[in-house]
Amino acid sequence: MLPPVFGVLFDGIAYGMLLFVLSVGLSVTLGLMNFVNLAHCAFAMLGGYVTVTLVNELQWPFLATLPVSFLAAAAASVVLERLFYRRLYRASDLDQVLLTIGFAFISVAAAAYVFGTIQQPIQTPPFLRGSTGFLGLGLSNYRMFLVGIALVVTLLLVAGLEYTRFGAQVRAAVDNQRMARGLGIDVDRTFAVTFALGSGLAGLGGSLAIDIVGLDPSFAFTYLVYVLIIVSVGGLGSIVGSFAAACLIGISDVAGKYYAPELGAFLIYLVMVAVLMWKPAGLFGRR
Amino acid sequence: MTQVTSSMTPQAYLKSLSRWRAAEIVFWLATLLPFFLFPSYLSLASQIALAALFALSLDIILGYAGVVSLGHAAFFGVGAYAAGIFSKMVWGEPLTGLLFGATLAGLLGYASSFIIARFRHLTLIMITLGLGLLAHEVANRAHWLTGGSDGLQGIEIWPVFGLFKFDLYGTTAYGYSLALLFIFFLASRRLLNSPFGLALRGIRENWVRMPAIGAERQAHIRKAYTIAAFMAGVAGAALAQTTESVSLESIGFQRSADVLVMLVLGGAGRLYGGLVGATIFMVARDQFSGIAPQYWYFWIGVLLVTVVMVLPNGILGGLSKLTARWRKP
Amino acid sequence: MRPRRGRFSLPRLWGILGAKDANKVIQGEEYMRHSLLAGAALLATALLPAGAQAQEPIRIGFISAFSGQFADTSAQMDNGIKLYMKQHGDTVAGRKIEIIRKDTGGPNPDVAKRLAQELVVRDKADILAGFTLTPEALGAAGVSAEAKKFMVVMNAATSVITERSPYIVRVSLTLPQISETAGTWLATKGGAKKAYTMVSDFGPGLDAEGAFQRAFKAAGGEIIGSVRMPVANPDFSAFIQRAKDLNPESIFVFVPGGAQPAAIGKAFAERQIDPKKVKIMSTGEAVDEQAVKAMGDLALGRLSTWHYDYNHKSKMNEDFVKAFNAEFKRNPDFFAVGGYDGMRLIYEALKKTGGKADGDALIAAAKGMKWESPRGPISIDPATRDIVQTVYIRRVEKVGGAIVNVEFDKVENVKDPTHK
Amino acid sequence: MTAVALSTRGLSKSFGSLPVARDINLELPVGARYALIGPNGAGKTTLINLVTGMLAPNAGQIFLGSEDITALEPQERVKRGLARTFQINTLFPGLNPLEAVTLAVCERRGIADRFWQNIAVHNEAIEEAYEILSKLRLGDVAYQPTRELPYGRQRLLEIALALATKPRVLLLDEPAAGVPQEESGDIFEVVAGLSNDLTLLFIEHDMHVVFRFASHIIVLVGGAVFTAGSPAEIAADPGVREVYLGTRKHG
Amino acid sequence: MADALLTLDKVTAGYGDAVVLHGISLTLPENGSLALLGRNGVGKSTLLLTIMGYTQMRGGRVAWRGEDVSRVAPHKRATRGIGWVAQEREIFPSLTVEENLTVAARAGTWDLPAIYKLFPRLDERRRNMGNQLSGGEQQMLAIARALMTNPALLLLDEPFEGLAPVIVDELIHAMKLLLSDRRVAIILVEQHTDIALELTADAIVLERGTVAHAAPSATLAKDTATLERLVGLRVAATP
Repeated sequence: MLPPVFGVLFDGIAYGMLLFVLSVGLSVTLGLMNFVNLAHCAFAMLGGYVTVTLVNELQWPFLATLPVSFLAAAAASVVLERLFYRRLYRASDLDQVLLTIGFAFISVAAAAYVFGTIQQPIQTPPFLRGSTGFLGLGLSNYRMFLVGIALVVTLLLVAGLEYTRFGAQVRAAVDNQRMARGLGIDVDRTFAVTFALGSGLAGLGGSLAIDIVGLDPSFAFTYLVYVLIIVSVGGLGSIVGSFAAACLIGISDVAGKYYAPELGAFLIYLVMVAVLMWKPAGLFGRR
Repeated sequence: MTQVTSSMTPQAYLKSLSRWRAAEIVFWLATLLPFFLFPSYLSLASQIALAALFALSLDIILGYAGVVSLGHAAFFGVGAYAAGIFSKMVWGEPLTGLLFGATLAGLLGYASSFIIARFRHLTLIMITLGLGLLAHEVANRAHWLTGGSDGLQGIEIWPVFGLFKFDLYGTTAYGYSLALLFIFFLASRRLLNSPFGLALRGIRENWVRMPAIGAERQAHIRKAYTIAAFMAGVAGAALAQTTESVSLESIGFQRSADVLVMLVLGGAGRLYGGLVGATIFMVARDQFSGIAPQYWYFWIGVLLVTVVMVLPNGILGGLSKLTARWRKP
Repeated sequence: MRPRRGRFSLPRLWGILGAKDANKVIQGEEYMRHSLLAGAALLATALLPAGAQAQEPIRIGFISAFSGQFADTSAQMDNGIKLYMKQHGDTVAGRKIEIIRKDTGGPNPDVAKRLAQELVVRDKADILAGFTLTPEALGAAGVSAEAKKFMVVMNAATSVITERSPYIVRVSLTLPQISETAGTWLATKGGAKKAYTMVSDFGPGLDAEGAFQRAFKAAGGEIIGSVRMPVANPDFSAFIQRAKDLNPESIFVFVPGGAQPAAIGKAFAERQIDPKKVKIMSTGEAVDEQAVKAMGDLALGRLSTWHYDYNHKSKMNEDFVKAFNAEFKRNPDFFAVGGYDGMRLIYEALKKTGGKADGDALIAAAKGMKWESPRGPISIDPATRDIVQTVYIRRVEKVGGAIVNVEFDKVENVKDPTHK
Repeated sequence: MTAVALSTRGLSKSFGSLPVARDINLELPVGARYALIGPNGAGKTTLINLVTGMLAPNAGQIFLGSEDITALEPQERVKRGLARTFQINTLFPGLNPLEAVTLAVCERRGIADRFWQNIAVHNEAIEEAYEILSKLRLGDVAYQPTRELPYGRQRLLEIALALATKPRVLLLDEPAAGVPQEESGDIFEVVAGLSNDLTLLFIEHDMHVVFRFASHIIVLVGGAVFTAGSPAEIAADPGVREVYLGTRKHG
Repeated sequence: MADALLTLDKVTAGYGDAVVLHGISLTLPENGSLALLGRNGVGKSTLLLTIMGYTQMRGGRVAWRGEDVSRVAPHKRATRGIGWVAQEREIFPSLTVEENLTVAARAGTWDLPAIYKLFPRLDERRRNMGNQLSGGEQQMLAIARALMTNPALLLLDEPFEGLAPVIVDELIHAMKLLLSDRRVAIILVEQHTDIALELTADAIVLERGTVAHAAPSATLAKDTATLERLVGLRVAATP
């Protein structure tokens, strides 16, 4: 029999994993391309609505919608990148902020228009509902699924970045853009693909988030703050950093609420400020 | 307008930089127009003036000292709550309440400046964001003092100078807000034309060089941050007084983000950027939301995207670039 | 069968792009079209004051959070208003009714106050209405008092609101009304002697907590613990675990509507707190239609006290729900019924005054008014101008394959307990 | 014996395992004109960064006159009379030369935090700034934004900014870097014309310039002082020639 | 005459406002080898960077096999056959040795076995991260990495700088193999004049961004006076 603290840890990690999937894409794009994309959660929201529509309108199985939401968000991001973002890579941070906040605004209104302002309910398949007993702990099936997906995403990302030539090219471009170009690597294309990947992951995160935190048009802003916290605490451009930050924030949020509910709402902000004051570049930051 | 020539003495030249331009005088005269042209829009005008003052305060740290803050509403909110609580606990006299609120905001700004001045870039943004969210949470938790999410109740403000009651038409409110905006605009204008303003521009232009010319850049930033917090406190306090209400929104993330958007939209680092940005943003929001209460975000978004693509560096920044190109064929 | 609630359709996509042949006008679409046209001529024309008209209509300023996190509440309230006007025409006592909608963007009392001022001063509004959120109502209350304008609160549920202006009347609910009933019922008929309370840490949550605990203890129950959860709180698992550690006989829950009800419901299931064994009592938001749908079977057995549900059994409600669905492709909720009853009150009061729309006349007409609402019989307390209504005790059950709230007990003529 | 303006004792610094400064001992007499030369990567700029406090040494001390300044912040060293210029222009692109130099003068005079006074009332500071600009032949472009100035003028402004701090010791990091040869002479003419009380240390690659303007040369190789001496001694030193010509013996 | 591999015609270039190169012209035939000499700061590295396309061209043109590539992006020049070994080596620190080699590799005679044969030390350290290498190994890796792109021209920026003599010898050995066997052209920037002249067929001496002297390497090696004047320390020639 395990004491409840393990349940708390598990819930914290599971919640962290959700934040991880939502934010790792932004960490990558912000870290690699130095582009402040405040519309990141709009891509997540798009993914969420794709899943809701497919499940509720077309009776698709939940799991089958996940790759679609990934692709939809990735495709949308490529369009935006081509038409708008690319022109602002060299612009000031503030211009990037204004542009991407503009897109976030547009996404919120468009979602309200197309899907209504209503909370979108989602029925996950039966095997993801309820919980499974494990040494006296009731582990939520969906949360186990989340942890599983996050681990798979992490493994795929890490493997993709560590063991493929494309991954090596991305790392090379991040290490030293000039040298990478000098060896014939098309850095712009590499970054565009990375950007699409990051946004696609956000879309996936959006789909996964519905069951835990719901989905309505304000999603694009509500989770922006959490995503920014993960990214900055983890350190820009670091997958492992995002992973660690997500665990840290998830666990401290859940544990804080469990052991000191009076501090519940303060804790993640305090953790963030403390981490950044200790390590201004984040846990795994390069600079 | 004075022409800058190389034959001017340096003193005369520097003096000419702070001379009032015709366009500025026209701008300020135009701020009086709502009294005559749009008497039914005075409440909105008053809130625009206060948003402009708030944006101006952000401009001092962001536009001039390069400190990007996503938590500036903390000072706005502290000013608002302090002024509101002051009216309940002490008396309803507006100017003393204003001073109380602003001073408290300034003190808080001074205290937090010791943290702020040590960081730059994303870290700074996130730390300001974190401190802002903490301030919001404190206000939420202190129900007994702030009224929590219901907002602060029971604010009653006496007539300004014992003469001008805050009326339904917003005449007094606009007069009060406009006067505050003008006073603090003059102060900011003086500040930015002062040696200190030059030092702030130096920090913005080159963070690395400042210590190499013997400048205490952290001390400068602390001072600027305190002044900006004070001004934000004035704006917040005045909003609390003119509307006789304060809510958590006045200290929330949304307000921090909005003021940043307003300033960047108008053009940061241009003194008038916050004023122009606040006016355009607030008028657009009022109009769009009057037409499409649910979907006005869409049009605000389109506005922002268009401005960025057409006029980089904000409306004033983009316009000045366009006119420069036009003058130089 | 009720139509599904999906809102995705090609015409809608065309509409957003401004295409003329968007052939289906659904809720809100006309705004969009208008705004497209007006986007161009924005500043030039819109700022000019509206010219006075010969036949003055009665203007109702509808102030609410149409955008932002609480947008759906206003959308539903607006639906209720629209439905009432569709059914009863837009003319009362010979005067046309005109609705002017204003968005506060959220719980902004300063914005609400300004909008109320502008409505009164510029748009010559006769009546203020709407207010899904308490701060909005409180912000506008001063204007109502000063300008002597009739003000109808169609949702905001904090008790004190009606005391802020003698011209305010409320047609929705007060939280103490609901939660006190919950406390009393649970300790008596509900058969629970010990309860744990979980509320969101903000004004309404504290109101609910206070009223429930007071009533529960007064009826002989014991509160074994309580927790206040942050308002911005996406993940409830830790709080549920705390509750579970105490192994309570019953739990009282208050969370605001939106994303949280389903989240906390699922969290109960994940922590293996079974509503069939532990009495989980809450106010109606926590088991609203979307939340119950999202929870599915996990919601079965959840208890709640509430004043309205689309499953309420009455002829009037069946007609109401049917008409509502025909119009808006979704079920009404308490926001919708608030808007609907609010319009009913306004119409009836205007009939009584013969079209006179000044605050004194309207509030006099409204005091003591009684009528049959889709939620059952309701009246306006002449002393407090607050709503008096039946509070239903419901349980989530499966009825013909659908998971719904079923009313199985009720307390009639409940007043707000906090007004003296 | 002349007074020492700037000296270091055992100054060492390494980045990770890579030593960039090894046990450097310098002594610059008041009024001296020292050149610092050495191959690429020898640690010349690093030495300037260490002395001015932009890098913290791992070991060793730095003295300005007789005062140990090792622990001081860069700006405090500047206030005590130690100024530098940068190899890559580190200017204020949006300020004009008059504003930039006036700023530096105000900082020195301790009036840079006066936010309530118009800058124009500080006549003396402005005059002083303008004098410095005139001395550096920047008077005619004093009102043009820095970013629009020709590159050579920007290099002069680098020096003007440093002079505005009224230094006793001035470290110039390739003052003529990136400037066409014709103009680089002008820059060094200006440098040569500076007051004799000012102690100068400059990095420069152009040997014509070094031999013409330096009274003393320090050769830095691999982070350590390879040798030091008068121009004649250095020119005759076979070791130095090897460093520069690379005539190494095989086998 | 067949098109030369690389032609620079009156190239003027620099960074931002700073103009470093003034009207440089040179021609390099297929499989040619050129030493680029001159003191510090005369623009030798800048010339290599200009050939790669990293600097701002103010005038003139760069032609590759007869085609004007002055406006072609650096990565496209690289894929057309220019390999660049940067002065600071610029090994990717988060890639292993082998990844550094394969990250931008293109098919051709140079592949991993060939590289490991040329630099056996790299074979031993193939699993190490790029930043765990000694200076000499980094230099080998930088050259090998450029070779893996199978370039027709290799730009080498001070490859022997700061290396221990034994490593330098090893590198020189490899360079000689490279030049004799594999038919690749090189431009070699080097402060070790004697090595540079020994390895190359032709030489150019830069001074203040212009070509001060051009001669076959063997001739220049004997011309001590010119070397002293342009590369050495003696300044007697100047008034």
